[in-house]
Amino acid sequence: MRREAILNAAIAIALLAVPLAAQAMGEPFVITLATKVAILALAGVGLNIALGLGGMVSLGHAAFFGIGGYAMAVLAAPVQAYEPLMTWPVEVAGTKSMPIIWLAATLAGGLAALAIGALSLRTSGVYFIMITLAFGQMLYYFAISWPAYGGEDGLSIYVRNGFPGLNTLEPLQFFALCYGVLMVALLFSRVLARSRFGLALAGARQNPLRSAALGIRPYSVKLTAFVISGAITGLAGALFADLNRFVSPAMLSWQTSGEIMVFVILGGVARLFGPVAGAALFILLEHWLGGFSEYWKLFLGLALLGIVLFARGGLIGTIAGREVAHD
Amino acid sequence: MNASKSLLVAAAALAMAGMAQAEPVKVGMITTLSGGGASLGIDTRDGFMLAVKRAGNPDLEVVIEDDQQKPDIAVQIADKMIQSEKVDLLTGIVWSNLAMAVVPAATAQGKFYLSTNAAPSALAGKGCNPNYFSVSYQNDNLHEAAGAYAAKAGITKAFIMAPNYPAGQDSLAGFKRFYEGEVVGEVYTQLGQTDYAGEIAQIRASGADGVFIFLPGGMGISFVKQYADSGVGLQLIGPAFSFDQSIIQAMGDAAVGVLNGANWSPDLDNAANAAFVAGFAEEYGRLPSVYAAYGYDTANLLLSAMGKASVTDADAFRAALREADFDSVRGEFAFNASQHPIQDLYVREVVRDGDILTNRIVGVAIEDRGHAYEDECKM
Amino acid sequence: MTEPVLEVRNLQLSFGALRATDGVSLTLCPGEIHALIGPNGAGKSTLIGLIAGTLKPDAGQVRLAGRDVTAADAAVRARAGLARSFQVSAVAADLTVLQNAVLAVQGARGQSFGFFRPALADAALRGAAEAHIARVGLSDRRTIPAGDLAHGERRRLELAMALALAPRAFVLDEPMAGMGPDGAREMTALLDDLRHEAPILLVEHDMDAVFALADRVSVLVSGRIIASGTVAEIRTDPEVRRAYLGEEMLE
Amino acid sequence: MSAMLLIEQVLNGLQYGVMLFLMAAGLTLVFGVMGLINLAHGALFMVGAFACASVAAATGSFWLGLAASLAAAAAAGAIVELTVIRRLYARDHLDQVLATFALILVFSEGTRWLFGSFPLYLDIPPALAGPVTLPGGIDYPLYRLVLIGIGLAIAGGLFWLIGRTRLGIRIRAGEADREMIAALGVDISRLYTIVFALGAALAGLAGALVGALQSVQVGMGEPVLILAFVVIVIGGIGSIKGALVGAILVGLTDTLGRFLLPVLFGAFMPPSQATTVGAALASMLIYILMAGVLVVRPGGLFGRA
Repeated sequence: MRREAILNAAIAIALLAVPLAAQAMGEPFVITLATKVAILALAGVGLNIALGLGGMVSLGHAAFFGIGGYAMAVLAAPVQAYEPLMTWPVEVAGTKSMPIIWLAATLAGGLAALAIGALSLRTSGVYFIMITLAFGQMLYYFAISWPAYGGEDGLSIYVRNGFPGLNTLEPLQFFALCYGVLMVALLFSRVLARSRFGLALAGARQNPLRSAALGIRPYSVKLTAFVISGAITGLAGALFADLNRFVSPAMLSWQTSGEIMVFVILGGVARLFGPVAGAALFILLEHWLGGFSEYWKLFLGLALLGIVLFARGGLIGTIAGREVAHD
Repeated sequence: MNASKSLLVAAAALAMAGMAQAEPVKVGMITTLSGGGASLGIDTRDGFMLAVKRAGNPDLEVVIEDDQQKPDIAVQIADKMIQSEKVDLLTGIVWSNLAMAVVPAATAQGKFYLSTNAAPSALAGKGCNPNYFSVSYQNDNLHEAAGAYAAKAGITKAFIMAPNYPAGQDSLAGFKRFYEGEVVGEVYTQLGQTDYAGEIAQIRASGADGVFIFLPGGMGISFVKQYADSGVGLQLIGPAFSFDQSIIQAMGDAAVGVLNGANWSPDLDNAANAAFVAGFAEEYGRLPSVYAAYGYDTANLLLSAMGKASVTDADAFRAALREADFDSVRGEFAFNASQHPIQDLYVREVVRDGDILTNRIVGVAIEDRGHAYEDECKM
Repeated sequence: MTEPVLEVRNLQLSFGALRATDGVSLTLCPGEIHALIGPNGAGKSTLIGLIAGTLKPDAGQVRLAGRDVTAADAAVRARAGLARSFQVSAVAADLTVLQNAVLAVQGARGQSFGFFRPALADAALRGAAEAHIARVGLSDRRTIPAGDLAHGERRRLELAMALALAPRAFVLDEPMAGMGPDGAREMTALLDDLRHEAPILLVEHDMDAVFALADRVSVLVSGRIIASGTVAEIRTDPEVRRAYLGEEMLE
Repeated sequence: MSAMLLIEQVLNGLQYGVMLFLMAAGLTLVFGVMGLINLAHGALFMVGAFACASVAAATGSFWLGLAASLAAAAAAGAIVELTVIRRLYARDHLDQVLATFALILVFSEGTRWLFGSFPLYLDIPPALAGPVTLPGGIDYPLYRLVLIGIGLAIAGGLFWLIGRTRLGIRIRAGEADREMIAALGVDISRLYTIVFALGAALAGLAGALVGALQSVQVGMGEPVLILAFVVIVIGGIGSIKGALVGAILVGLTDTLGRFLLPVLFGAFMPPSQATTVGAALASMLIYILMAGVLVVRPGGLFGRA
């Protein structure tokens, strides 16, 4: 446990130090990469609540990620077109303010998770995996063929949304914002795991029958966790769309779901900093191998295989040992 | 030297003596080199690099990266090229959705973008920009060529079909813009669809005398094979993307006789084109596609502008680009006010030439065509 | 005779052609231990599932403290005071003994939806949990993950968790299973003590324990109760001897 | 809309469903017997198509290609089982998902390395090319009719294999109780390899058969894989009968939905809008079907849950 805490602190500091160093050396792209790591890690933190704490293997989290992204675009696009968001029943203006967009993305992700989870949690195990995957695909196809908001072309938001008191166009400031959100989410995730709800979720994951016999309905507990998980991933989607100033159905594709899951597993399932370590390693591999060969994904696949087969517990598990944080 | 991120500095030996401005230009090429759409990006790159190699201009440096056909990756590569590599100019994107993700932000940061392929209507009309040039066409052009020629080819009752996404919707609109016959059926398919039995049955039942399709990549291959096997046998017409060099080999004889709207063909009769086709075949051992042709033209346009102005002087460089003073493989070539080409549009037919399939021009569809969105461009 | 705490009326459940539970009725009255015995495959586990609410009957009624709970699910029945233990030890293996007990307490109180305060920092929850752990003699093991406990200890933890429900009735599925003679003796003493807390419906294979503890015994064969009575009555019941000894000789 | 067109569309849906069955059968068999979720099943579909296309191109015979596709996919399946999958049986689904996701990357990029990025050419064998006239005057492609026949024959063969042969008894026993069958002296790891290779061969065969109709390219397996998931979720995981019923249901729903929905919307919308909206909804239809089945039967139509 102590070893893991030290490792977590080291990861948190490294993720902060790299962009600061990059700023000093005039390498703004490294800051962009670090921002990407922070945002993808946030999506992973969301998934980790379902996957690690709740034992729900969701292969459809791209749905929430994409919905968060589209929530951002739906709110911000009318502003750049100088049009109201809607005129009926009341006129509502769009917004370029991040706090409002974040709230909307979180709510949208949570609501989508409520709908998808309510149906999917009627099943379990491998059914659950396939059903979440299928629901994700359903939204993906819908986004492609629905002409509003650009369909397959996606939608560009030419200027990054604003945050009171910050210049978000400045890469380092936007990074700081994302890093802050990630840290808050990590803190929340840790508090949640130790709370009464976290205990009930652990019970529902490890022994649903027993939980029911204790008066705790596993379905309700898991669904609540799934909604929280979807909400956090939705928030990550809004930030990701802001990073790229662009949203498209690609965010909803099942490869995205697979990649978010890869971050979590690479880092270590149910480890607090697992998604951060996993996202960082993934981005590093992508850029390092990508510079190596056109067929870099082949090596990425082999590396992943090796990690699953021989380094169980992911990066953090391998370095910090088997113990899981419970005290 | 690695493949996907190659820094290519052309040999100095052939440096042109008469070059006034020796200001180096750094070009960032973002294109698709992996995944299902890789063949298009590879042709774009190879066409572009062929021109660069032939020019042998030591002041031109090209950085190439793979966008994996993902918009978010494309945006990040663009950020990287602009922020870290400090490129002067971007090019190479194949897909409209990726272009929409990258181009507005890049031009807003004062970088030039030369399109080797994707040219969505949003960038031709309201979203036109002084730093954005489309060297290829405007997206609707090849559909317009097919539409304009369809009646001439005896198609009076057309069944038209495209995937249900923005480019598909634009394509059907483009076809109808110059089509003089009647549209008896209009169907949107799913993007990525592989089985067209249902649509073919509808075609058979529609009473049409010809079929227009826009089904890029693997979708087109699937459709044409199934269509040929169905025995429906009505004349097929489409844009060149669906019947291009890289694709028709996989269709086999099913593609022979299909008409397609284009602005370039390997048999187009001009000296620049003959040299290009022969050079490409010699260099890479295959016939070039339209993507290769656009890549080649884009590089030559850039080289011509480099000979006239320094890239550090954006206005002068832009003016130099607008002159389009290069030998296009498409023959006559000029830019209109929105900086899209004014060019002849043709219709080609797929023919078998010995062992391989290729395209031959059968007629001119529209002469000196610009595009439909010129009035919307306020520049 | 006092009002029964738990009453089962004419329960029926078929899986396809198999009648797993075939018109079972039984009662559990305050202070008693009612043992349910029967050969393997008699339908004991199915009956427990029906009583606990993890299975739904085709017909019949389950009443808890005079209330019809047939339509309620397992969690509702648990909160109404039906404490169940499982044949195979069912605890959350990665959680510590204390965490398991706290989980049981918060489950019984319906307080599982607290998202911020650490569960173990809640003095009321923790106090109750520690009391239950002490009751089954696991106080010195409370920081051990439940998965690392010895078999007998795990069974006792289960009882502590059942106690946390402030039960009106225990339904215990083979609490002696897999225990050595010493463990079984300790468990017998513990159960004898627990009956003052709430009556126990005891499903058990260990006949020494059954005969030592049970006030009443019911015999389940092929989904039906073929006999019900005191230990002495059951020992001499000819039908039981036939059904049971016939099976025993085969084993 | 004529009755003829409707009948033709039903045939199309049937043919599509039967092909999905070949994919779904292997997937559901592997899950039923080994409890393994295999995302790389689509990659084996691709292996079959590429093997068929390259052998057919080299020899000029589609039928040799077909044999090659069976052999190549079965071999690829066996190799993957022996080197990777075998280590995953005792793991949870999460590890299986990640490892087989990694296998997709390896297969896709490996294939691209070997065959390049351009789609391969594979055509219908001349003997089966062109349409035939069915009773009632419908012109229908012979090859598609043959596909329906092959698919149904394989379905029959599988029912026979599972229900009547010694291998089938072992497979069913393996589904029921892993320890028991091992205790009875059956070499369980060999059984697993055989079952996995059989599932792979079915996927490869489907790839080759479908490859003659569509584009043979890298990544062709993933869309089919997701549809196969939908099929077995609807049918009930582990059930061959469920896979057949689910596949045909999905095939019919998809084909008829794409055909009928735009017509339906055309009744109360302008045509161009109706085609867009109808097509958008049609693409979601099978997922709606799946959700509907799950609401009524969470374990699928023939599932055990």
